[in-house]
Amino acid sequence: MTAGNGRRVGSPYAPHTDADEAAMLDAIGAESAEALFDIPEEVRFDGEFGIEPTDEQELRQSIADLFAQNDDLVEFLGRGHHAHYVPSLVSDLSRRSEFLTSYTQYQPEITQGFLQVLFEYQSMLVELTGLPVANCSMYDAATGLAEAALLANRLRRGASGHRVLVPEHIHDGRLGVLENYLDGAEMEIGEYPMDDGAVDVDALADLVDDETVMVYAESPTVRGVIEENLSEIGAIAHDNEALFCLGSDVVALALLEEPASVGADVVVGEAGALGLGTAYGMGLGIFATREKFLRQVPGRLVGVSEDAADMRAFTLTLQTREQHIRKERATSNICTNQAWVALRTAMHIAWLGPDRLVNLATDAVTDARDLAERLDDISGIQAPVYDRHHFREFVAHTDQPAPAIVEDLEDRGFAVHLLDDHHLQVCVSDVNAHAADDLVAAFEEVA
Amino acid sequence: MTAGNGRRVGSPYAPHTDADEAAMLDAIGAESAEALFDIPEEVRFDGEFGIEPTDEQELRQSIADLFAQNDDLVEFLGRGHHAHYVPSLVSDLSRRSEFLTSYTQYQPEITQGFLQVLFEYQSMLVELTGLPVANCSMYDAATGLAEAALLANRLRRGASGHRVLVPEHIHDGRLGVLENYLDGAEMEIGEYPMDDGAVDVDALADLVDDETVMVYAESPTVRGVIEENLSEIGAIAHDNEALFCLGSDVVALALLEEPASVGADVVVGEAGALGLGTAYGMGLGIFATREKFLRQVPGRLVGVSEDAADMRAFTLTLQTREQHIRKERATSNICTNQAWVALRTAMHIAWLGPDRLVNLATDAVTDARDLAERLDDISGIQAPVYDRHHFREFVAHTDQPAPAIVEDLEDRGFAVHLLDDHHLQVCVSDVNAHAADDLVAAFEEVA
Amino acid sequence: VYEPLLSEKDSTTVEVDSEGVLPDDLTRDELTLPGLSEPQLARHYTRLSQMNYSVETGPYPLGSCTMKYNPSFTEDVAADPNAAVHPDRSGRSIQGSLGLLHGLQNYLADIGGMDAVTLQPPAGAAGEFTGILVAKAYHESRGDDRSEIIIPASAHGTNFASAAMAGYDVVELPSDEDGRVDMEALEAAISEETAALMLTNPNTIGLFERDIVEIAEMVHDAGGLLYYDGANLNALLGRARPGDMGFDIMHYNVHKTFATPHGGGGPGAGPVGVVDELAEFLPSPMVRETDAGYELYDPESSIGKVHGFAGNWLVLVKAYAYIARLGDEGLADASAKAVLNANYLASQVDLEVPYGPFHHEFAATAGDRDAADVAKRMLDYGVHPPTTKWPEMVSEAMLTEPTEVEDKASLDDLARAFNEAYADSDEEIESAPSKTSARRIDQVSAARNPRLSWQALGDDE
Amino acid sequence: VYEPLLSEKDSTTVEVDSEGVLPDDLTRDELTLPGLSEPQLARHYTRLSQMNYSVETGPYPLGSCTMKYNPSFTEDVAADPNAAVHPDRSGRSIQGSLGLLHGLQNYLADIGGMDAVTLQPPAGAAGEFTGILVAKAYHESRGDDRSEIIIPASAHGTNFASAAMAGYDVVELPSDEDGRVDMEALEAAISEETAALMLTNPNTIGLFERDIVEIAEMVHDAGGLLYYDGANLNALLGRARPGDMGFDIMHYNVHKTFATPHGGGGPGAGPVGVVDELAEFLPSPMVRETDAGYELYDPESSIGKVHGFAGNWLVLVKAYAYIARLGDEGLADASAKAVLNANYLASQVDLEVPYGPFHHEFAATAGDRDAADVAKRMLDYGVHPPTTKWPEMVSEAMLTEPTEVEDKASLDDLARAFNEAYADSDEEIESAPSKTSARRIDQVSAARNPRLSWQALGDDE
Repeated sequence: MTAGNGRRVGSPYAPHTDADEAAMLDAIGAESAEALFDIPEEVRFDGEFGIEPTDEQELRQSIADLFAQNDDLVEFLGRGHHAHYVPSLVSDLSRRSEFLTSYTQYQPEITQGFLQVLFEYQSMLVELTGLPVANCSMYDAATGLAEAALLANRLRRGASGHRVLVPEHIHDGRLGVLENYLDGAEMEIGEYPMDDGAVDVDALADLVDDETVMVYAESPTVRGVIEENLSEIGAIAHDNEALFCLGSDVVALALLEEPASVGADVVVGEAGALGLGTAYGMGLGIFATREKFLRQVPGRLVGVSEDAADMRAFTLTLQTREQHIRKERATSNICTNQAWVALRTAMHIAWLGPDRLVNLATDAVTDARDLAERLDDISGIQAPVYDRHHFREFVAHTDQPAPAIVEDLEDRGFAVHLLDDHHLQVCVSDVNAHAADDLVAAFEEVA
Repeated sequence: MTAGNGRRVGSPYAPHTDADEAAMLDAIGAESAEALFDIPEEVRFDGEFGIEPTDEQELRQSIADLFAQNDDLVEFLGRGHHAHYVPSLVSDLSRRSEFLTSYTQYQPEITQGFLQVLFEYQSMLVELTGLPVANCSMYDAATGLAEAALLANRLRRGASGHRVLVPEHIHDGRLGVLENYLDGAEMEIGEYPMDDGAVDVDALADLVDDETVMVYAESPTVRGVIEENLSEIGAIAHDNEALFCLGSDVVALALLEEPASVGADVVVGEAGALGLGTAYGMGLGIFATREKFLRQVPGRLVGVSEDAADMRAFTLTLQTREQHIRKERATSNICTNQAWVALRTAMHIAWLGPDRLVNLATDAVTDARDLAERLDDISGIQAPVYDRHHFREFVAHTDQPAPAIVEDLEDRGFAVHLLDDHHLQVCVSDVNAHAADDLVAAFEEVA
Repeated sequence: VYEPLLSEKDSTTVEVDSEGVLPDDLTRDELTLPGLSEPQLARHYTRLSQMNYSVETGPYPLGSCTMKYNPSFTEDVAADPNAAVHPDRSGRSIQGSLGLLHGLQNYLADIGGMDAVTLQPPAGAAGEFTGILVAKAYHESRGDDRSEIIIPASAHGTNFASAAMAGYDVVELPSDEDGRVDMEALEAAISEETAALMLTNPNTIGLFERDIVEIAEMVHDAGGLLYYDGANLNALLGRARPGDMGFDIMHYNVHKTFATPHGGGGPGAGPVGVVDELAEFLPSPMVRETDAGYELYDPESSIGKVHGFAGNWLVLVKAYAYIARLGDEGLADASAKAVLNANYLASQVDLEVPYGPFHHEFAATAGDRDAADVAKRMLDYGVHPPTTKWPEMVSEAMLTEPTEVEDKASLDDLARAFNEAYADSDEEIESAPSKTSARRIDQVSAARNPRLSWQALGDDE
Repeated sequence: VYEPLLSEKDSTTVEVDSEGVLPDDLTRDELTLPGLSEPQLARHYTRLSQMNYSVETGPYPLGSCTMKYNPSFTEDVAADPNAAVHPDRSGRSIQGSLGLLHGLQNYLADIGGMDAVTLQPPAGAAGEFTGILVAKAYHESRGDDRSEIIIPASAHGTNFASAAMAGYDVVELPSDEDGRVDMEALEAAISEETAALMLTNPNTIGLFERDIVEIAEMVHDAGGLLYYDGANLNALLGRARPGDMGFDIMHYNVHKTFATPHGGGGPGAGPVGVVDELAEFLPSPMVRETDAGYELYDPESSIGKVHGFAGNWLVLVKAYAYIARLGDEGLADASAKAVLNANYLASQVDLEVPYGPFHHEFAATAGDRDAADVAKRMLDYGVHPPTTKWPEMVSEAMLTEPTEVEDKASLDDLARAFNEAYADSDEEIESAPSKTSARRIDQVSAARNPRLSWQALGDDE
């Protein structure tokens, strides 16, 4: 129905003609749609929200104007939210409405397409982690980590305690989520120290005891350090019958030691670095684990089956873990997840293929090394602070106060992380490498 | 195949693995793909084009940088190339690869989707023109006009001459194309005068004679004037057994007199004003005509038929008019056309629906009137120059030299048409109306 | 219709040569993945997409899932490159993004009748969990240690799981014979251990909880809080607000109410609104407007984080755009048409609908037929079936929610599919579907012998 | 699979009320069009799209049509809002756009071995017409009035039509027993009336015209010009150039060679390249580089306009992007793989291929089968068939061009479809297709009783 000026009155997405509406009311035997509402007078809302309807053209313009108020900075930012160039193919095909506007695959016979994509995503994660079970997404790395801790706690009910050990260097958001998830399970979090940016293995060994249900370590760390002692860390955890949970990301996994080979029981981390792009922290949580923990896995799993014609077919499986069947005894409350992001990530991995993916990961090491060296050449800056191998990012020490430097850089069009009074962190990858020269020049001015 | 750095060597869109290539060569019995070329040495090219392969990311950036060199002007430009807001739905759905990457529908059994869209497009044009036959596209208005003249000439072989009469006010591009198309048919072009921006009907009546095969008039004209005497013009043409060809556009047709009712034998013009957006002159040529000229129509036609199961089905039809069957005796040489633009235009018309389409056309009259009035209020500007009704655009007289005013406006971020020393032309529609206040203010500064 | 796996099209192993990059013992030896070119991938995913039902191919009347049309323009809005910023950007440098988040906080607060809204929870269940953590923090701040959450038996499974994850015992509440909260049972369930009652309204079968004011008083009198599950908010827009009914906390399912696409399982977003008294406990950070512009801040007694960063940004943008597009009258009309559609469809369906009056969804019963089989048979009629066998208060339930986006012709098609499937023989429905590209899929064998990756498939599969 | 017409879903008549806008006699009375909402349209077009074969759903081996994969990124490039400018913008204000056009002029000149290129013709046939007009202008400028264009019988129909539209008589040239230009017949055809000879090379069945240098000399000696139809340029990239073979004029089919999407019939673009001597006759305007930047200019003796403005801009942008993406080595590889694919496919097909050696395409003969019927049967095997019954020099021709984008598996599928269809019974092929959503469509009835709009359909249709 349209108003005199041609604007559709009411929802532009409700297709009813006046004639259809009348016929429908007639069939129901109701006076009006309004009369169908059974809401007691006392809780009726008579006010207004005061939101003006806006037509599509005007609204697109006004939101574009709003976003144009964001400063156009070249971001050298990482710390858990990374982006690489997303090919057009991914944006284009992932927007196809059959993918984008479908629901969870509760009727597998008519959703084989999405199920197959998720199955392929799981398989890619299996290859990258070396672990045989990968779910088809968590919200992000933080919630994946938290779920790993809950899984560890469920498995180790015999243990005398409920402690999870995390590294001194951990992203605030990850730690914060972990705290909230662990609260209900009456678990506690212990922190183990780092030595020159990597795990202090001896200190960790001292801290792990039979109250520990899980040891968490990252490679690369939130500060970009590639951990060199993963096998030792895994052994320490296992010696104490704790699980070893490794945090990483989908690009790093293509280059660094295979998690299965260093004893990881669960791998968590971000996969949104491929396929998603910079999205204000939105992510895609990896969750991969060993076969023996299969029935404790949170989230959705796609498996293979056969249809009535004996053709291979895909379906959501092991749903008895989930809350719509098991309610409060479910492995997790996760229901809606990040399926569409997983689809995009799988497309991006497929687009890269194994060689370009490995090269992307290799560049993440060499580009970071090169940029650190160039900053280190600047008087007043020492980089990297840690004498370690780095992946994508590194910490730099500044002789001048870092807050002022970060602000000056912002005025010159660059964003880097401020860590503390004399430390900042810089992340480089294919999406900002073209501006590395300019960043170095800006550092020279402000350092 | 990929190079050491992970870049695919050769075409990124040729999928051959080394193993497949070897197996294929083996099956053929050839040493190499190179050996399959049967090119005499004397015409072998040994040089280079010197075009560096560029990866997708870098190339997108470099072309974006190139386009960013275009000045960001608000365009008040029309004169045959118009744009209205194109809804997301159109851009999104028209990009679906099934539409975008399909070929002409030579196998209708597997291309019913596109055929139906084109059939619907034809039907919309039938409604808008009142004429029973509309083809599914010409390149643009200019080539449509030229084909109309050729059609008129073929039909009137008995006439004593081959003259086409066109208005004094006609777009250079349209006239130029007409000249080139008519050259081979040994036709000539006569010009009839305008009176205050509209057809000088008496002068036209004097000029039409039995050498005239077609009279062409426009409403709106290239200067935005709504022609008031279309029926008289049609009658003059018909009294002399000439065809009456009317030029218009897809939005104006929704509001102005129905071409069939004023005696138009052929309607040409631009339909790209809906669905396409501003595209540096790219267009979609309308071609609609009477049933009796059907077998003389240039371009493709989609018709209804039945399939072997007696279901309604669509197919290209009357192909014996076309050059792949009739060669030099075809009605036209047009083969590839603007099908995908027609699809977008049909989507846009459907999205608007009849009421919003009529409103868009109504706004084109009132917005132009309002803007002309506001400019007229400025000392040194008289607008509109013609005491006529206008559609979207109008001519303004400037006391100061118009070239300087146009350049000054450009410096202030606005583009208008320069006509001559003291005339310019301004076009307003939904895509620039938001900036009308600013334009008026700029005019006040420069007039 | 069958599309090979990527791994069946190509499997390429690259050796990881890290010389000059990293010590060999820090890198993996090799990586095996499909190595295909873009044309091959374009076909793969295009074909797979065509093997997937979606709300742009047909009606999707999944009760309680609210699958409505997702406007195309919101995708363009969310893809604005100016909006692609990192979460660690300084607030001063992303005033546009913060402005949108602030606007959405306000929209949602107004729509729900709440005083403050966090946008951080990345899905509805995460919103529930967040809301329960807020309730817990509230009680703890008062030194009030409570152990129970009361939840109707017909509630979404996530309600139970979220409460349990927050460390609460769940008290399950039966419904009365009218299909609504059993007031006596509620009275019996409420105690000083009651941290909160979680309700959805209209409830899972579309009935408005007419006693909601009394319910709120009972819970509040016992010191508990009232939690609103936003799953069914699409029924009430502009006509009633949870805050006005006495709810203290609520989550919004933006895909259900504000048309953000479901994406085959997500991403979603589960913003949480609370009354003033609870605002200090919301997750960090929130956005507020100051004289100097928008800024991020940490609520005074914040529970901290429920997502590593700021939640599902792209989804929030789309929700904002949808709300701004519709405005007051559009939102109200969406609810009206959603309710009209559900009632009209129910009137055309031969199956009995035991409870009413319902709003945006209804639970028909398949009676002595198996609801899941009838649903499978509906696939043969070209439509997506409703949610089946849930909630349990209706035997062989077919929980149906057409939403406002279906026209009469589409509803008539749906009704025909319902009625024909319902009338088909046992043999027909048990062997259904037969007209889909995949036939009935064996769920049992999938679970008994889990094969969850292409690595797990034998060569003969 | 069947989708109603928009007009069958809704037909809304609005009265045109122009009061206060225009006098009543200047406006129409009413307008009748479908009045549907966005969800209804989204489903309509999504469903229709799924009823359409495309190069992203399967191989499209239409000989001489060169349906190759269209890279997705070129769509994004063409959609750049900064590039959406009006053709009447001042040159100084659109330096970016002019820079791209200039770059494309140069790319094409280099690739074709030409000296100057116009981008204005909006399609291949428009390019032919433009090229012939240039030839005509050249001859006329010398006071040389010529009346004939020589064209091989196997040429595209548009060659004939374009020559005729330019006012020339067509002299049709038979091929020799090797499938190439019959040199004796050519000798006989050439005269002082010869304005031009139009050739494609490799020719329509993929054979290189080995005598091209001699042919060029013959034509030039008679004062004629040599025109190259760019339809088959995808076979030669980086290995031979029309300009080096003696061609004076050529058009480029950008969708065939440079992967701009065909769009179900268009838009295309048909740039025309010429040797130095003819550059002054090209259409107006052209782009050149000066010290002050890029500028538009009119060639000295320009033929004027062949398009109202500057041709199909969006298509030109995509062609530019494709060429820049591939570069020298990519372009050369595309040709190599196109030729490899054609030769491999031919080796796997049971049908006889009477001529060779061919390059990027080959004409198999269906022998005593009806090629069009065999093609219809191929639809049942899920692939798009080749071009049939053309050129006539091969009886029951199946002109096949897989292009470089098919992999071996896809070519094997295609060969299987060829061979099985070819082996099927007469009855099977005559009633084919039977597995497609529409069965064999009656072309004769469509033409005998033209129904070209929904207005022309009776109520029973």
